[in-house]
Amino acid sequence: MKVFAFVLVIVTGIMLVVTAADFPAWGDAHSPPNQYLSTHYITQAEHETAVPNMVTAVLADYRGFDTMFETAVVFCAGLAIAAILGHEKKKRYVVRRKALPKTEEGDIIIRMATRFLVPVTQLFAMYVIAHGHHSPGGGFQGGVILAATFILMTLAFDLKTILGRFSEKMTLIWANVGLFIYAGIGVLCVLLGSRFLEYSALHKILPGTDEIMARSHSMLGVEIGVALTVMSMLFAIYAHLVSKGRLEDGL
Amino acid sequence: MNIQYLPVVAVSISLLAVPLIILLNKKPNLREAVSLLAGVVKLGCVIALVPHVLNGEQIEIVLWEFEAGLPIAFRVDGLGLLFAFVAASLWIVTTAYSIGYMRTTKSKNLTRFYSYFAISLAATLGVAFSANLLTLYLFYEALSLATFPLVTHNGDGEARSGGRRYLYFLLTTSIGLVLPAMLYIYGQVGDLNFQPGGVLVDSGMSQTTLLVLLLAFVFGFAKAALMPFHGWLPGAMVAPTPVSALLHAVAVVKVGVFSILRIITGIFGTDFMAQVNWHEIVTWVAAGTVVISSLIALSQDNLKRRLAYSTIGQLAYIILGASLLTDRAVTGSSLHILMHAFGKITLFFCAGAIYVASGKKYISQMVGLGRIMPWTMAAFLIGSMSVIGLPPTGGFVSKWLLLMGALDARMNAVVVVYLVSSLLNAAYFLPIVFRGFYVPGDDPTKPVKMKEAPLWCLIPLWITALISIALFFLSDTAIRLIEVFLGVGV
Amino acid sequence: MSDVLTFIISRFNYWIYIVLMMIGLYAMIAKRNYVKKFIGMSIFQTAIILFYVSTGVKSGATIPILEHGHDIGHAAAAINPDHYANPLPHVLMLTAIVVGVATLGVALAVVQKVHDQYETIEEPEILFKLGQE
Amino acid sequence: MSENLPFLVIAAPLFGALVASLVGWARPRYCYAIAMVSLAAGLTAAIALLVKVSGTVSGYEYRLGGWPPPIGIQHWVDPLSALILVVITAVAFLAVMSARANLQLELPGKERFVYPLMLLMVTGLSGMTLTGDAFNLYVLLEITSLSSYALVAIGRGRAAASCLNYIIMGTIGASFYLLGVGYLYLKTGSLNMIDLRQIMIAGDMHGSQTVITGFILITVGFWIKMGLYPLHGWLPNAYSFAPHAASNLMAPLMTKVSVYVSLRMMLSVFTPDFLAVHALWAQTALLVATIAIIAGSLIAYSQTDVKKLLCYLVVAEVGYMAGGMWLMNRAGITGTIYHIAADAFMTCCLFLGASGLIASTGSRHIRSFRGATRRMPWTFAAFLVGGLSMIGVPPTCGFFSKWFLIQGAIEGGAWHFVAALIFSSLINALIFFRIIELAYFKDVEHEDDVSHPPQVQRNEAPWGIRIPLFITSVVIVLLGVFSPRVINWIERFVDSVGVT
Repeated sequence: MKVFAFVLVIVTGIMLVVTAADFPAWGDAHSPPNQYLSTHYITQAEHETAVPNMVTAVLADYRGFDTMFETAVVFCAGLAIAAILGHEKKKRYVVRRKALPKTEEGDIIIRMATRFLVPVTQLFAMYVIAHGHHSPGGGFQGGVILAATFILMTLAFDLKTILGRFSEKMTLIWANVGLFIYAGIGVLCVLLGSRFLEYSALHKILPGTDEIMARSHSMLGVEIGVALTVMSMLFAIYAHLVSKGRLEDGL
Repeated sequence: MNIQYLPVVAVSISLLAVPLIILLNKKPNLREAVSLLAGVVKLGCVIALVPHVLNGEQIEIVLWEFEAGLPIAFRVDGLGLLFAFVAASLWIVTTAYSIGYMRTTKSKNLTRFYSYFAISLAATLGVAFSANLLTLYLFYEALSLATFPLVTHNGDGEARSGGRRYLYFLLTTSIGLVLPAMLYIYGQVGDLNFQPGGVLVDSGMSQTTLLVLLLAFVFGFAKAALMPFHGWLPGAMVAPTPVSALLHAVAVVKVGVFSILRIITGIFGTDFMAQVNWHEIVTWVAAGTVVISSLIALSQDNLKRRLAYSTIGQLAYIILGASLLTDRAVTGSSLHILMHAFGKITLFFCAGAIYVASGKKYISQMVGLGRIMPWTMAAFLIGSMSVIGLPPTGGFVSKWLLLMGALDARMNAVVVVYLVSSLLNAAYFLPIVFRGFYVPGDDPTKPVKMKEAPLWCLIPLWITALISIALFFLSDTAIRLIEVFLGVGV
Repeated sequence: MSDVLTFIISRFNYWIYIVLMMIGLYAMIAKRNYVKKFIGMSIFQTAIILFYVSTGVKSGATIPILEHGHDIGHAAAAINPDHYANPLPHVLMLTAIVVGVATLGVALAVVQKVHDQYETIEEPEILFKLGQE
Repeated sequence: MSENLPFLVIAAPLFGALVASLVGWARPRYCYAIAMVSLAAGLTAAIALLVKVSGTVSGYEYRLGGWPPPIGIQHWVDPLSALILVVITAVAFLAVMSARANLQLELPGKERFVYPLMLLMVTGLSGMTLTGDAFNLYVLLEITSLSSYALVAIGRGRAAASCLNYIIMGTIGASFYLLGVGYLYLKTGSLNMIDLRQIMIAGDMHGSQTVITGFILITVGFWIKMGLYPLHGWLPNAYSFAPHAASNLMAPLMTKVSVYVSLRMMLSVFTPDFLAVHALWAQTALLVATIAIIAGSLIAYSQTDVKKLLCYLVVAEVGYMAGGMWLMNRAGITGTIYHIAADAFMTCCLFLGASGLIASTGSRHIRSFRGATRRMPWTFAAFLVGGLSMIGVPPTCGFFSKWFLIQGAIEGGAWHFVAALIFSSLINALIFFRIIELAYFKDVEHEDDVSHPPQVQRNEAPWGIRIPLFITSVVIVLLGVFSPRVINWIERFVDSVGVT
């Protein structure tokens, strides 16, 4: 097997190396990918969508259909992992505490630091989501940061406690809500007599906007949807993986 | 009713009977009455077509267009009608016979038996009326599949292995040889209709290609049991006798030779085929099959197996005649389909009757049987005479024409083959009759008691025997049909 | 000679991605431990991501976010495409990253399930235990 | 509204998946109804799309987000994609219809996962058929793959272990595709399929090493995804150990859609002219396909596990299509496309039949067919229709696809491919007649004692499996009977891309 793999790798590698000779050089501003569509996005994105961050504009608007399925991939992965590892559904979430436990085992410094860090991080995550139009950021990034805060909490406390606050059921609901927001905005465009995800149609119901600003605002809605799904599903994936699907105790 | 629809009715009537047969599962008498009735209607349709064809009318109907210029279509001509007549008339007789045979042997699953029998007949008539090679091929395959349950009817190990061999042979050859050959012709010529002059005339194919195609067809239609693709036929004799009789002496094997005749007359065209180099290979393979199978038949002790090898020989006669490509030879081989059918089915019926009445399968056991079953053995004699080709039976007419055709073609070797094999036929049939009548049984002192087969068996076999004789006198109409088809006078 | 060197150096991003990708491919096929295989899978996918992103690079360009973005008054003509990196590969790779994470997550979940069943994640041992069933 | 049909086809199962996953948490038994309703909606939309396309000359586009291609993502609906879309949604509808009966026996309590995952998979498959964007296709491919990994791994026993290789091979395939698209993007700067084609023609890039390598990567990627021998390693285990509910859906659709996409790439992105330049590829591909057919058939013949047997038949059938598309003539391509449709229904029928058999006998050994004609005459008859179609018995659709494939191979002079097709028909005949023999003659208790057939009890498959099974077998025959119309339809596409 090793010999076979080695030969395969060498053959494929040679093919790729030979082909790479045909490629444009590093940083070539005049290579085809940096010219054709790229130029349009760079020069027109602001005009057409009123979003200065071109990545966000391309992500959520020009290629919004991709992004919707990207969100669906996350949703699908969460569902898949729950399906693979999940045990029979039982009443597991009897522990419902209002406040984080004060007398748990573990390092008090870490727990205190977490208590302090989590709200700040979550606030930052929301900034990343909301300010994605103007600075690096967006739904995915914000969602991942949000999920990271929950993961941080499970590391500092324990899984059961955190699941008492953000249960499997809630992750499912929020992931659904997120995807619903995204696809729902798309459908709303259809209902308003336009095409799927053609946000400009939404200016009919968004007060004080024109077609271009409607695109900008809808992108924010879409990003929020993405963030919700990513946050809840990544946390759910983590929770399942660390506890072998039992969702009781893990890392 | 429009005459165009008559062939469709003739084909589909037995299919329509199938649901009725299944519904009447619990009422055997009614069920068999339905079978018989469908047979009579079918035969009526076929006979009704005869005058039209003799008048030279074109009876053609397109059922379904599969691709532009490639329909599933029926066309009735003399050769097809002759074959359809053979199949339809013998179905009635066989149905009657199988009532006697199957009830006496207490076979099970008779509903299944009659259903598949009816389907097989529909497929046979479909082959007979096919207007093009595709239609013929489809019905040919349908026949293979529909007869499989009949061959394996007994369901024991022997039947299963026989059935397996049956399907392997037939499907391998038809899918492996005929289908690609057909597709190749369609790809090259774009026409699969049977035409009097053949469709390959202007195709510009090389001689080698033509020869390969010819051989693919001749061996691919393995139902014709040309050596070396004959192995399925003796194996399939495990079937109940009515099945062997109708299917393996008449319908199935004749479908094979009929298909080859169609290829030679309709796809290659007799004139064009004569120009193909090495087309004599077919002649020599057929001649070899005639002689070898007759020799093997001599050595068989099981009566049905002997009949099976005899069938292989007689089928090769037909192909041999057709491959000579002279008018008289082709007429003779077409006619031999008819004559041999009645002769051979008589023989099979007799074999079945003997088995039913006495339980004897082997020729060595049949000593003195003529005294116990005189009627059956007399009919056996008539059947043998027809197969050997002795007047006053129909077999004489066709063999005569075949011989004349061979002389026309100046193939003296073939004449010799015909004569030798006729002698061999006589050598393997007549001793049975002789031992039956003249050699006393196991215990000569015991008074012989007549113990004939049931009437349901006896009457059909005498009907076919009598028709064998009648055909000697009535061969004119049949020859006319063939002449209309070939457009020649003999 | 210097031409060759220039050629090699000007395309160093491709060499890196090819090497990484082949390492990943080798690990996926040749390694026996499934976790290692999936680490190889991750490397493999990351190499492709690297390839894509490196195609969007322009020398001397900045991130694809318009400067003074709020000020739409700046005419579009003033935007110099060479001044900003190509945003499209970034978008595509964001998707590819997510897909990679999702696949890895599912793969690890399956590994856990297999480990529950066979108490090993070594391919030969799993095959051995399957053979015993 | 009729303009929005393409999106409707995709949105129906997507929303179905969302609703089913939510409702399934509290009331798992409603999942089935939700899934059926959404798939029925998708099927209706697909049929409406087919009707709509029949009026146009070459098809029409649907701009997602309203952006003109290549800036935005585009759906391209032409006769081919509309046809495949109907096939996919119809087969998915039938396969999911059988899921409830299977799940009750196999995986009770997992409904709330299985239905949403199946719906997501159908979403991905429909999207792959419609999309006109090469990268969008990758995303949809991955959503399909992810859900199918989960559907395999969710099963009991060896399912999870066989899923591991499936994930690895699947990822290699998808990544190769992604890399290939990257190469094309590097050369052209575009991701839209039609645009790619035009740029490559206009820029005369067909000789470019990048484009050639990109093409090889894409082709090999999809060879892995479609399970072409010898890259098929993942397929038999994954499909045969997956829960029946899942394999009924995956086996007919996953490979077929990969074949479709591969064909779409070859014809619509790379042109027949491009492929004609590199004659060696066609020869290689035909050789691989020939080997695939022969090997798949032979291995299938040696199997005793019913589902494994069917899986290897799928491997052989993939060889049919992978070879047929490389014949690059009118008959060959027509046959391939027709075979995609025909094989989807055939495979669906066989897998449904097998799951019905397993549901009622509890065994998946081929011996469990014993006496099936007595115990389950209807189930077996419907299963047999699929089998006869595999052999290529008219008037089932299997005959007509084989007709065109062989015709195309003869025209192209690919005699080894002709031989392989015929060989596989024969092997299929042997396989199914062996099954018929078992079903017909051997009774359950008294193996060889036919003189006393025991009173066997009727033990048909559950209605939940039988109804879709019957529908599928009827469709197989109808597809054969109406093949002229289907063929005409396909030829419209084939002529439009300039295959002669």
